[in-house]
Amino acid sequence: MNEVRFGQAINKALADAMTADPSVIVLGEDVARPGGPFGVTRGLLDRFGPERVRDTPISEAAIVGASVGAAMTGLRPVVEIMFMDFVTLTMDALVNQAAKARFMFGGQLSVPMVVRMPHGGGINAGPQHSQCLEAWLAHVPGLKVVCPATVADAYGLTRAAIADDDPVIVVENKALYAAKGDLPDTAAATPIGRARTARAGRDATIVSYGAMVPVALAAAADLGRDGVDAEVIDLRSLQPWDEPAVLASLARTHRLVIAHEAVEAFGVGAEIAARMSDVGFDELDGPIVRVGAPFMPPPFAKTLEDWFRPDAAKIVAAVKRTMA
Amino acid sequence: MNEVRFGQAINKALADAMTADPSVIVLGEDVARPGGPFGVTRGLLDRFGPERVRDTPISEAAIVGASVGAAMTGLRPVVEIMFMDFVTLTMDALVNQAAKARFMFGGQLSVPMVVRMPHGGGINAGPQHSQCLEAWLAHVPGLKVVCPATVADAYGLTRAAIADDDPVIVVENKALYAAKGDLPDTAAATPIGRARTARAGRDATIVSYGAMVPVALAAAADLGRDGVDAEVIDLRSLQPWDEPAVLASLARTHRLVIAHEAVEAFGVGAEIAARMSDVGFDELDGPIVRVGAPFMPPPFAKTLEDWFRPDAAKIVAAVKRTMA
Amino acid sequence: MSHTLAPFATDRLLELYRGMRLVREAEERLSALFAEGEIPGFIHLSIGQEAVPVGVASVLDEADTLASNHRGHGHAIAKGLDLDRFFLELLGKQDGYCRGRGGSMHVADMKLGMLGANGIVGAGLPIAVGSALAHKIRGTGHIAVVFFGDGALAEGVLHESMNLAQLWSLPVLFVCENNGWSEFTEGARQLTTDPQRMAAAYGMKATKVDGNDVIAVAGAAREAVATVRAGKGPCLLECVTRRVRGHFEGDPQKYRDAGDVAAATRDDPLARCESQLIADGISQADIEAVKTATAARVDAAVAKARAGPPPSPADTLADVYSPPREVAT
Amino acid sequence: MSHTLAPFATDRLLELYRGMRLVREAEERLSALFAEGEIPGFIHLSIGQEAVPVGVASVLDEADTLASNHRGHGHAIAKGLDLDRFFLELLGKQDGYCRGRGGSMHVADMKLGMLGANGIVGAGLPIAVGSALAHKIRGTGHIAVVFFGDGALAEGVLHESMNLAQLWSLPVLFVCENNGWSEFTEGARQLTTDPQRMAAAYGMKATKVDGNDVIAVAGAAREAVATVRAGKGPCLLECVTRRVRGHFEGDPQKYRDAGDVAAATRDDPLARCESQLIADGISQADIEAVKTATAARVDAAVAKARAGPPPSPADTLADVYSPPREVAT
Ligand SMILES: Cc1ncc(C[n+]2csc(CCOP(=O)(O)OP(=O)(O)O)c2C)c(N)n1
Ligand SMILES: Cc1ncc(C[n+]2csc(CCOP(=O)(O)OP(=O)(O)O)c2C)c(N)n1
Ligand SMILES: [Mg+2]
Ligand SMILES: [Mg+2]
Repeated sequence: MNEVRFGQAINKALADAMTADPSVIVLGEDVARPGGPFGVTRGLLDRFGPERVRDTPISEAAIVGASVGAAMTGLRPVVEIMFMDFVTLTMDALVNQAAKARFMFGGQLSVPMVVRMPHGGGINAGPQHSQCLEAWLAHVPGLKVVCPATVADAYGLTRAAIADDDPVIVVENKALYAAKGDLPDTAAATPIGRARTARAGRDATIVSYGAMVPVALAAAADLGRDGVDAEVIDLRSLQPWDEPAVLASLARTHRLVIAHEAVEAFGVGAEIAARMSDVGFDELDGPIVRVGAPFMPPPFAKTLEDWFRPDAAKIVAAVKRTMA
Repeated sequence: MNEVRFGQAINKALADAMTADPSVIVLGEDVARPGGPFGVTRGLLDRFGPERVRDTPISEAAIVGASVGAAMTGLRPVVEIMFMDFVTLTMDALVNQAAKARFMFGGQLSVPMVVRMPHGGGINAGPQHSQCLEAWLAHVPGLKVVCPATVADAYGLTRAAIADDDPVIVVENKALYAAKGDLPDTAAATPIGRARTARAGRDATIVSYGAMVPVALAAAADLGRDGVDAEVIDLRSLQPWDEPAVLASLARTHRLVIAHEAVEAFGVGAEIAARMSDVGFDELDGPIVRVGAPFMPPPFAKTLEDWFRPDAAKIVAAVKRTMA
Repeated sequence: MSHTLAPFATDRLLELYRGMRLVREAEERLSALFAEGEIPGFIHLSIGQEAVPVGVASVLDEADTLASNHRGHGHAIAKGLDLDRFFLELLGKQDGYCRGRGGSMHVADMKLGMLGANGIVGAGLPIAVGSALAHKIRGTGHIAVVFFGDGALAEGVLHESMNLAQLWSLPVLFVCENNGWSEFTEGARQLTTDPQRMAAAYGMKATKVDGNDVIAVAGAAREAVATVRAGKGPCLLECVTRRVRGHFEGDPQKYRDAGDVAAATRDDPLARCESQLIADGISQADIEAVKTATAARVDAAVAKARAGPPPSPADTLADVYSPPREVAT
Repeated sequence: MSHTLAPFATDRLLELYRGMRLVREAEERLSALFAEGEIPGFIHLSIGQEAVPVGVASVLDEADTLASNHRGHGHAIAKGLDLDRFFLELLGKQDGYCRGRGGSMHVADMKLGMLGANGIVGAGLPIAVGSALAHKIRGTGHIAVVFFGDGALAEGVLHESMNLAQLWSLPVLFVCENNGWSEFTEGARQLTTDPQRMAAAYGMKATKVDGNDVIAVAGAAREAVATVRAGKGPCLLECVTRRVRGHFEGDPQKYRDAGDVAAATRDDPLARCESQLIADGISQADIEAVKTATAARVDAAVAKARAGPPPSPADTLADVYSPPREVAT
């Protein structure tokens, strides 16, 4: 057991996957010699050489498009998109090519590729460097989407994503890169599609993912002081997401709050709420309340960004509202 | 009052807007001399000349990006993206530029531009020419999204979109282009953000938009024969959508079904269900049931596409389920 | 059109003729089937352009990979795809290449390195570049080829792909089928550049040939493929050709001069090839025999396709994702 | 570097020097403020590259429009933006250009045709092209300019934008600030082309100048702007310059030779301008006076920015969309 940072855990996952499987390659802007803008790919070039660890030009569409072709031809590319905001430039390759190839070609092949991309705020990076756009990708049949909240899952979901035969988007919250946590020496892959109970509780369920999980846990601690025992579910995977786990929790608590950093409207939380208002309807004893960013671009200034990003107080208020 | 086709109504809206305002221009692939792949822009070149009606190269990113710059410099561009599937190539210009400019520049300016794009199936155009991706755009603060279901709204929403000072996406269901309907000689703009009651009813609310509205009406007719009086709400605008109208209907019927052609998971219906499971919770007497496409790319063959696209029978079943 | 060729062996030329005849026959049948409403969706025919895919594919290995575009029937057939499964797919049948899920714009055969026709203009370019990267890293000795139209020259991803291929010296051959049209608009009203000047911008080796002369195409392709396969970096091959039919079947082509269609029809690569064969001593009877045999082959495929069962929705959802696998760490 | 210039009027040169001094002083202050934690987010400085924006802007009209990129302080200040509101924005204050919502990467002033810095590499290119289209259609007589780095040359939208501008003969000037780096990687490891060869591919007029020679930049820009303004189509102006600082402030530049930084620092456009001014008979005292006045101006802006109130969330949501208007049909 070692204490490592979230970013280091991803680094180790990349290195372990590259060691285990020579078909894994890493590419992206400044990922090789400079070791990545957030340092996540540091040292890989030295260990695995320039054929397998590649700095690319600023050509997001071609990098992701090339990864599709490489995956069709026997490699398992792991691409880094420097900020999730730039996924806008890669949507054709992701959505019309990678996601559809298996289905559209009659099941002839798989497209095993991973696209890593940091989302989220907290560093005052402004409107074009802070967005959480995972709901788009979760809406696309053929893509899988994961979003780790812990060091163990940063490792485990990255390994699982690389081992997966389909295109997987790994969304990394940049505010978590420096977070520390324990990583077992024999760290394992985290199965895609299975949620984790981050805190057990009886009175209300808070569903969350990524950097909002620690916030939800803080909210649960606050609620505990008020005598409310909240359960916190860390989704870990957004597509597919663990509907049985959420439903089971709701069946115990009968109250549901969903919290994420993304803009609330049309976000990932909408789907979870929608499903629970259908298959979980009979379990609901109160409204389903979502906590997300207000409907505006991420603002730059600290006062604004702090207000924009959901915090524990908003989650507490949401839980209290559904229990009222 | 004239009977015209849906596509002709859009054509008239474009022509009327161009006549009323010299700053309106039309651009896109094959929109000028050929009159558009679906004929929607036919005749505009002759009437308004090559400066204002422009065929472009196959450069979707630059066309939409240029429209942002043109809108910032005094024009009101109306771009056509030939199939909504190609919006993948324009996401940066739409999301990081057009949508954010007003907010991000402190309210200094508006970006009055319209991007028209056909979505939907029914013509066996296959996985890359049939998608309904409007949920992506509705998730983006700064964009407006409308989707007409009738000839009157094809005209009215197009006029409203062009008159609007912000970027508006007009999603046109290609299966509707040939549909006929009445267009008053003094056709008016349809206010963005306001739904329409397509059929009044007391027992259940069916919320829908675009080409699913006639399908929902057919389902309501079927239900009527079984003694169920369904109300059909045509959203018309998806961002902003008319929450008060949906809530008011739900408060009368206490049962809610949402139907759209897009893939159900993470679709537009998720947001409506999520809001109603919150603000409308006390009104709900049954689960909120969504009807959408299964989680797969649009398939090509007729048997598959027919199965893939939601139909009246599925809506009927959904209403019956929530009333059970 | 700088390419000059050594005389071509007659038996090889006959082989090329057979290849072109098969594409032509298949597409003429598709045209008829489409007119009769037997093909759903829309189809883009490459009639008059057969020399390009057939000439290029004649110098490829089976394991070389190929990315195609919306006008991809010729690419698929020339790469050796099974005609039965091809027709089954175009008619939207269960036993088609894509189980009826893709149709004309998505025919693919991974076993033959055919990475798919593509409905998105330009999308095949980075796919081929990535495929070439895999060939290079894996040391397969194979190369990747991409066919794209002149209209695709305007897409940004073309620029990104050519730069990347050249930067990494990847074994990829860019084949531009320059037919002068993109949909309903002439290239000249869309482009201020051309394949040669784009290639020059990256210092990429490039050739331009008469794309209706199958000998010229095959010869230039042979040279280019040899360069690419030898690890000397990517090449671009521009084939100047003509679109005989409309953009898609059913296109009334009101935007086009009758003269342009007539000229395109006159400059027929098959007719030119036939003349050469006759000059080389092949008899008219031999040529007719090829035609008859080809028609019979296509007849059989069409019959099979017509008789094939439609796809059932049952297995579709299972193919959105791969079957689950045990994840080893 | 083919540009040769007629001797430059000394008073104009002094004007250019003042402009460069203002950018330099502002950015050095930003660097200090950033180090002290007074600036949120990250900032990219253009220290050592000031001759480009100042030289180009010196031949623009106020109503000419300008699209910028992530390294845009010089573009904004040279275009004449108000220094107070500029600093207020960078410190994230309510009275900043963007009300504190944008910061360094989004400074804009629509009144001065400054269409915004931009956090997306390459995104300014089509915006400028569209702005030029508006100038042309509306007959404003103005032109659009876009500044972009060498790294942006690899983006697909560059290709699309240059083709479109040339195709439609739009009044747009493409200014490439070729500083040899894009983030932490040298241009040579990203690109197989260069601005001149790209321009050649479209038949676009292009010039290359020493971007650290403000006289050369201003002269070449004057010619290019005249061409563009005369309706003779777009031009490209490549300015070869050097990035003195890291990619962003706080960048330890481990990837970079100390020699490269030293060379960049030595080749200082302000120092070169000073020498020329001295040679032209301007006294050292006059130069010092410029420095002192500029420092005072920046001091005042910084003081104002520090004292400015932080933005309040209250009005943010109201600015996501324009205020509602009556829609006339
Ligand atoms: C990204 C994208 N934009 C537009 C289209 C619509 N479209 C299909 S084919 C075509 C023209 C292509 O021209 P070219 O590349 O020259 O190929 P050709 O049809 O001449 O063989 C267009 C615009 C598309 N399929 N994809
Ligand atoms: C689309 C996109 N990709 C990547 C980035 C990250 N990024 C910011 S600046 C930069 C390098 C730009 O280099 P260049 O254009 O030469 O400008 P310079 O920084 O040298 O002035 C990169 C890769 C970005 N902001 N946008
Ligand atoms: Mg063409
Ligand atoms: Mg640079």
